[in-house]
Amino acid sequence: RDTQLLFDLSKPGRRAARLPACDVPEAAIEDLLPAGAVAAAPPALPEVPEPQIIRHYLNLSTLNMSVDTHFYPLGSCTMKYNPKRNERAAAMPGFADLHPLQPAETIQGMLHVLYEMQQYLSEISGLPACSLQPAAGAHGEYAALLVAAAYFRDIGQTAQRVKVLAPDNSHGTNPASAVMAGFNTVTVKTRSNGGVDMEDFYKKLDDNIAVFMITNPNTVGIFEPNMREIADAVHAKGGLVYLDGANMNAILGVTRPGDFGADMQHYNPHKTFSGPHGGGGPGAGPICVTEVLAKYLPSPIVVKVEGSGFSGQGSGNASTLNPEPRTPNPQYALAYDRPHSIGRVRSFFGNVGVLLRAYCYIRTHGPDGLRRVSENAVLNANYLLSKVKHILPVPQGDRCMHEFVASGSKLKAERGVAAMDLAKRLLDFGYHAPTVYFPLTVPEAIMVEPTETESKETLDAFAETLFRITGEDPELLHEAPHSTAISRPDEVAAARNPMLCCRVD
Amino acid sequence: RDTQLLFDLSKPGRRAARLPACDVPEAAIEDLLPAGAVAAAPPALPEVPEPQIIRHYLNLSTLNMSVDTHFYPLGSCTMKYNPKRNERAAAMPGFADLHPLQPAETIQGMLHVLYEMQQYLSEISGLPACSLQPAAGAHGEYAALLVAAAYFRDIGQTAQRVKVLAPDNSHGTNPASAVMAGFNTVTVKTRSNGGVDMEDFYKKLDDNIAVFMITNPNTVGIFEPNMREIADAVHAKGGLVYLDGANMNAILGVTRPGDFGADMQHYNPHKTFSGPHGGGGPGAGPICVTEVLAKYLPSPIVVKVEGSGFSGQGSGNASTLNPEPRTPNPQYALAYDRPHSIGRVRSFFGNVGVLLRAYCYIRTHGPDGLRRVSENAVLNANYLLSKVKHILPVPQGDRCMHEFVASGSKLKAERGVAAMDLAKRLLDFGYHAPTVYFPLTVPEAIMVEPTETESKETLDAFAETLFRITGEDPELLHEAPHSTAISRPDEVAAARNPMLCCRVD
Amino acid sequence: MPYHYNTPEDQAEMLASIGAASIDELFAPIPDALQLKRPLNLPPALSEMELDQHLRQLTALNDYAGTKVCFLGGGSYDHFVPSVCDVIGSRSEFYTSYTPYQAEASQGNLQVMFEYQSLITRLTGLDVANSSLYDGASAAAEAVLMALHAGGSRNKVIAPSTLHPEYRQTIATYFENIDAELVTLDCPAGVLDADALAAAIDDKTAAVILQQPNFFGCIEDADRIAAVAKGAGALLISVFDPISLGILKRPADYGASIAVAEGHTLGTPMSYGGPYLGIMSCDNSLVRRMPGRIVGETTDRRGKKCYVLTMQTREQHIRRDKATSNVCTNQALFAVRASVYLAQAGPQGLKETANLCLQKTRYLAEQLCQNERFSQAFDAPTFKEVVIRDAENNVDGLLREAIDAGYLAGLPLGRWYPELSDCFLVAVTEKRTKADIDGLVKSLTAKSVRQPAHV
Amino acid sequence: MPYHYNTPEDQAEMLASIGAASIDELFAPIPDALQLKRPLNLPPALSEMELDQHLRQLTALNDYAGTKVCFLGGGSYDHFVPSVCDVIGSRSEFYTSYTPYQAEASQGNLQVMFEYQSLITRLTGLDVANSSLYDGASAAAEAVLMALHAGGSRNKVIAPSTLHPEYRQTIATYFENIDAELVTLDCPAGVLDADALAAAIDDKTAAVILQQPNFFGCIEDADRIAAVAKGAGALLISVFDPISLGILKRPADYGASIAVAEGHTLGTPMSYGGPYLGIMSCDNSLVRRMPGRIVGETTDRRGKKCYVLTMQTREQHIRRDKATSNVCTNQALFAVRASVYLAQAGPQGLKETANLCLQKTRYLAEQLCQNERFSQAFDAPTFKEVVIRDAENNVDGLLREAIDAGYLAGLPLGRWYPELSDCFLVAVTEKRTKADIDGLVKSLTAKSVRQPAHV
Repeated sequence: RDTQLLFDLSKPGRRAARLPACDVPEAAIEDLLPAGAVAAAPPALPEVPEPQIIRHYLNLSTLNMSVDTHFYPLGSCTMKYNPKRNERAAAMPGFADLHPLQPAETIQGMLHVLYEMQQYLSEISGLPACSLQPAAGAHGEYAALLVAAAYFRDIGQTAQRVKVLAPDNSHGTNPASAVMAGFNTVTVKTRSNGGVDMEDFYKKLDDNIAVFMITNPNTVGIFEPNMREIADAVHAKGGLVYLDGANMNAILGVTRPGDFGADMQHYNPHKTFSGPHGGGGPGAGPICVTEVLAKYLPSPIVVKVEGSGFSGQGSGNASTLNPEPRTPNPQYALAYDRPHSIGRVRSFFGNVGVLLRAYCYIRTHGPDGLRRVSENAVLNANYLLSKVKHILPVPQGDRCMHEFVASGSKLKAERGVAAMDLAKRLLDFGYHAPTVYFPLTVPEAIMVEPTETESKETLDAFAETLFRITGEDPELLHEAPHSTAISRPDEVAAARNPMLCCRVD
Repeated sequence: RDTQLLFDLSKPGRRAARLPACDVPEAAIEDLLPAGAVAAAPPALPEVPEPQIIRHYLNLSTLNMSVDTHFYPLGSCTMKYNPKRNERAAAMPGFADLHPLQPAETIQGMLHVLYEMQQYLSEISGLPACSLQPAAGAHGEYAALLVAAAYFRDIGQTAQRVKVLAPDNSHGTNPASAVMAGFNTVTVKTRSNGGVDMEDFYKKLDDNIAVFMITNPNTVGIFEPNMREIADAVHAKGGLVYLDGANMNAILGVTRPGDFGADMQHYNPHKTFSGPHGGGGPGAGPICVTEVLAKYLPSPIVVKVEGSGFSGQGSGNASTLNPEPRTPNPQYALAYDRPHSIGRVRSFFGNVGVLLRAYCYIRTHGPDGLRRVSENAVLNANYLLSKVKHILPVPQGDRCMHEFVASGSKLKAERGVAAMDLAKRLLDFGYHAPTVYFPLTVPEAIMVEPTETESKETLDAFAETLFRITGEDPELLHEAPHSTAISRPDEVAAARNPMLCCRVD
Repeated sequence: MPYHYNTPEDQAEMLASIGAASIDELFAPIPDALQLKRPLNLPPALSEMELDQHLRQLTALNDYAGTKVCFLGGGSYDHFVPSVCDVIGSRSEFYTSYTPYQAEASQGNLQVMFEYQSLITRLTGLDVANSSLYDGASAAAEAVLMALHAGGSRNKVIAPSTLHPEYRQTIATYFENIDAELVTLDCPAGVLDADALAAAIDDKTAAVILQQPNFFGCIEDADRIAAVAKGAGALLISVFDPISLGILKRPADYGASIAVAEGHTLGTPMSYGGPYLGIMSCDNSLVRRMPGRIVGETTDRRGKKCYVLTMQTREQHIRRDKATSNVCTNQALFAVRASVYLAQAGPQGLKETANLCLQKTRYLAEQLCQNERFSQAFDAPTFKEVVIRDAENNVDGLLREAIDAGYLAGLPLGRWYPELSDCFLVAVTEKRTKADIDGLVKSLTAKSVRQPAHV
Repeated sequence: MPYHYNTPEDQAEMLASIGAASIDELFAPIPDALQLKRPLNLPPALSEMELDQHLRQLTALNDYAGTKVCFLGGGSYDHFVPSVCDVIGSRSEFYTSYTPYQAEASQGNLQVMFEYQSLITRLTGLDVANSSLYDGASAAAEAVLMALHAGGSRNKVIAPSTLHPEYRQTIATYFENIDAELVTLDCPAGVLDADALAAAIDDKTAAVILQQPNFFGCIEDADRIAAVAKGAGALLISVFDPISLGILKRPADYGASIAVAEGHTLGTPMSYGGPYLGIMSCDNSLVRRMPGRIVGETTDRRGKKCYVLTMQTREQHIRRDKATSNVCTNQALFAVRASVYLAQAGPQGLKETANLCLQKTRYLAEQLCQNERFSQAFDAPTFKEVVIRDAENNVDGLLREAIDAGYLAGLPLGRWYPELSDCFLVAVTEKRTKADIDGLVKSLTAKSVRQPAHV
């Protein structure tokens, strides 16, 4: 397979793009622009005809594992199936070709989707106000912490509220976001089931608390046993509870963060609502907050201007072509003038394409369907746990929510096989590796999240493969993978002597 | 990799499609249809959820070589790059969602494309009349032979004109089409360069000739040296000359069949004009004929109703959105009422999607570009010939048009390696195999057509690989391919004991 | 040129290797007198952006099933195309590969074709299927030729007028120069009368070809017709609607020996009539007369199960003038789409789709015929199409006005059936909502001077 | 559910293996009081077909750059998206894969990201690039934070008012709770006055952030501004337009140390503003302060060249509260599209695209300003945008009427610049034809009572 670089395919004079001739009277560039601003030559981009571009990228693509082609039980990432109807929706010119600064009256269909999304996310979280602006989960954390800071500023407690508490098994973005938002972070210990160590929690909880950040279900896939107590204690101290929504896939329609004590949360629509991960992005990070915090949310948000005759519920009773007529006055508007708002954390409205896919997902499932998503995600995870625990111990016990964390420490001690070896060997069998070494609180952690979009047959085959692998010659595993294009890259060398781009010839 | 059958993935109760509830008053099926017509149960289709459907087909797809991913020098098939802009065009709802029996006034944009295609194909062939109806090259041959038959019937020579002559190196469809059209076929010998054996030709040419079918450039990639003489002789005997247009990629804008003596020809737009081959189809088989034969062409054809203000030439001077206004009277119509027409050879208009892609291709290239297609196709073929002839003899000599036929007979005699062995071994290096054992007139034929959309580097690497292979241990080649999912299927067993579908469990 | 690689430097190197002075020299074998000495008279090249804009301008001149509500049928239907069909159908490895002659480089296509054949046999109930033909009409013509070959000296084929007119025209064209006769039976009741068939059939009849549901959407009495055909020693050829098989009996169930269909409805859009998908399925006894490519299961040299093109001795590239047909190309890509369609539908999805067509067609007919101006032309039950008679005999005007109101309302039948020039054919797929139908009815009845019958 | 597999039989088997009586039992760890005892208040489920129809109804309520001619800019532009970008961007193995932490299962993504980084450095002339950030504005904010960290005790950042208002707002938000000050310099001439900058800059200034071409489309005197910044020991951060680099100097050429950009214009449609592509490139000296993922070349255990995510110790999942940034997600899929775009454009294509923008913008300004009502607000040369002043001070009415005439004619500037409430910003990309421009000019001038100046 071709692993030449794009630049290796270049020859001067080749080209793919052909532009039209200029159809307006043309002046020399030098006559239009100051000499100092004009480049002597265009950038040294590669010169490659279209067929080679296609072949280059398609051949590269086959070196990736992906949800569409492989089981991808990557814990904490919710690698569920990405529905094709959602992709079709996002590609519709009536959405894809909208300019972000068009007047509201020209984008009522778009604003309907976004308004409804605000409503849906609020309903699912039990937190009544929503901003769709943040571009990713961590961006949502950051925006929400700015909201908290604005709130404390408003009530005159900025100097007092300096601490953000987060459990030691939390996602790394939590403390990083807190620091960016101007807080100090304090780590709270957790117990072997991933639950907060309440003793340590109370030790660190004091009047300086601004926000307690918690992931629930937590990163070992357990619903925090002391959730209510924690929230009450934080609130009693005048602090706010932030819910990292990475694991919402376990609890849709089952329990709501707003109901179990959260004041703020973000969503990862690319996890929970099936947005494709795109090899690392784009995602989105909408946030929901309590009524009290609503006025601090980023601007703009979508508001309803007046009672609308347009239901937008897509009942089969509508004509397939003729929409309800455009009303003279727009139904939806963007509210920019919100004096308490933290402002904006990015340009334009947000990652609309991701939100649109999430909208399709929620509309495809409805209330019953969303609950069934979580039921089946939890069922699949527990079923796989019931199979895997006979192969690798699962310290958290016999039950989990949407994912679980097995430990390879016994295997390592007895046979010298590390979690990483298992992960790499699984690639040889056509499975993407589970997440390993996270959370750090479980030794030789192997974190598995099957999601609801995998079959019992796939789970059975995966468990069987895992069993087979643990019995293999350790040497075979140390050198795994064997069937992939490359094996065990030297990451230390990469970091020590960074080669971050192709040298110009 | 998964090679389970679709049916193996089925479990009762699983499903992908969900249909809307019926929104009109519903009656029992038995009350609406006669009992004798209604099935007891729907067909035993597999029951598979959407994620598994996607994974099944995508994994299967990776077992194919394709132009988008591999060099595919399959002689006689013109496996050139399939431009992505053409696929985008064919997917435009304004073309894809047209019903074939819409009134002409509602499809003026579509008819413009088809009218222009008739004109373009006539111009490229030098034959003034065109039918776009036939669905494939062989279908075009058949339709054209019916046109010839209608012509001879019209002039009262049906009983006399019974013979269709075709060279022994012609495509198998030629004689098969002739028989279907009611003619007898007579084979004419060819010489080692693929040219017609003129002695044999004159021996078989008599007053019974209806049509002489010729592929030019011929199937060894040589322009027929006696083309003019052959055409004149056939015409002198009252016969017609048919040009099999499979090899038009060599002569676009260089020479025209109508100018070198053809009375009829078909095109393979999926070869010459870059339509994708789709794993075997669809193609299309439009035909062009002389003025004399025009009235016999299949119906309908597109006609221009009146002088049109609408140029449709897509000049950059048009607004990108506002088309020239729809005129009250349509510019184009479908002519059905053509009393001499042979009728129709399929339903509706033709393989419009394929023709639309060809239209895009022709419009992308323009007159200069089309000629450059042929120039580069011929240059690439000659260059590869110049490299290959040192490895495998090329009996036709040092020059070719768009393809050439090497012979593996020396290699077979000396090392016991057959053309098929070479073909199979090339797969191990990521090259699709050339066509082998066609034409039958060249022993151990290896037919190579690189097309114009391959780079010199690719041709160099291919020749190098071929050189390397011819030096390998013959045993290695006899058992090739080694790297593919399967190797050397038992075709004899398949034909002897046909298993043509999956048994119902 | 966006698709070429040869730079002037490359060309010079390549010519040197060839030993030619110029590209023109490579064309020297073409006699000078035969060379074209001028540029082709074609419009100048467009960039991709200009092409795109040009095509957008052209499509703005089209009405289509996205700007008008489509009730057109007659062999092409506005069924829903699930997104998975587009995804698989646009996969590079499927659409840019060639006919799978090289089995090792084509197991993907071959397995999919094998599965497609299997799916089709499950639809038809017959033993085998080929890997597709051009379209429904040419598949019907090929089926008739098969029956003639199988029938020895029998040279007559009977088709009722309820068979799609273009299918009959196609068969007639195929018959023009061979010793065969196509007999068309009139069907004033909108369905074939079995007694009329019995009267027409004889021992020269090789086959009866029956469309079920027929061109008018009506349900034929297939069991009786099959019995008559069988009694005369003729084969029954069924032309079926794949979607209808969610509800209706399979061709094998009523005794068809060959079944053909237009399969675009399985996941491929209407595309102004093509490319489409010709489905063909038959009895085991006829398999070696079947045209087109066939994929079979076998094992490879290591004993692994795999798939190959098989029974190629039927085919033109081996048999030349002794081939069963000249068919070479198939419609593999649409067979892929059809497979995906059937897989995502499953038995229940196909049944529900068929039921929606059935119910909505009935609803439309009932609603429309509440207005005195309109009546159903035939009594026979219909599936997803119905023939409506306009008492005012102004079909063309009516349909033209409907277009202005936003509806492609139906096909005028006078073109094919002069006796039905006051009738039009309306098709209702699962995509049409109650609001669509009510809107059409309102539009068609708006200008009617007569009042509804029941008022 | 179309995406679930668990049939009741499967569920029973699975529960047996788990040792649970029901699925509800699996939720027992959630205290009963915290469980939701009612269905979510969401609309009922739609089938795929209904969803499709619903979305079509919604898009019919939108005007967009396929129903109106789009002259809107201000950071998002209607550039042409070549079909190859869609093909590669919709390839399953690219869009349904995860962040390439597992290098062996992700060499495709990793190599493409490495190539992307290389392409970006060729655009900017700087040493390194990351593998993308969220969008242009947040990339600008991250760049400012980098500069502050690099600047030690320097805590001031200077931005001219010609920097995109939403970029300035974003930076202001990022600054809210940290010890940093954003100083905005007014630019009455539409470009930053180097002398004004010299007056404002001091030894607390960590960076000057300059948009080139600026928000008004005007060309800044980047060389002089860079010299002033450098003279004060501040870094120059460039906010560039990737398309403009077909003609304009690269950020490194005028002395920028960090360059950021909105990259959606490279092959991704406007999509109502997101997801977009945040481009970031910088000097080698700043690489370890750069946020976001970075791919590096290395070798595998067999010595084969390959690619990995590298320098992860900068990142939050290793460093947690010591990370350079909280950024985790990138926009890999759009980095893929941008790579494809740049590959298909090549140097010549980029230059031609930039030139068309330049020429057509000039043509529009000239044509429009022949009418007395309109004038260019600023004298500075512009690239693909221009600020037009309406002498009648009726921008909103003018733009509203233009919509009815079929044009999204421009952005009113009063919202961000009260002093420019009689002005609007017009953008002209390579997609706009002369006919588009002439049409817009005709439409905007149709109702003007004043006559052209030169008549």
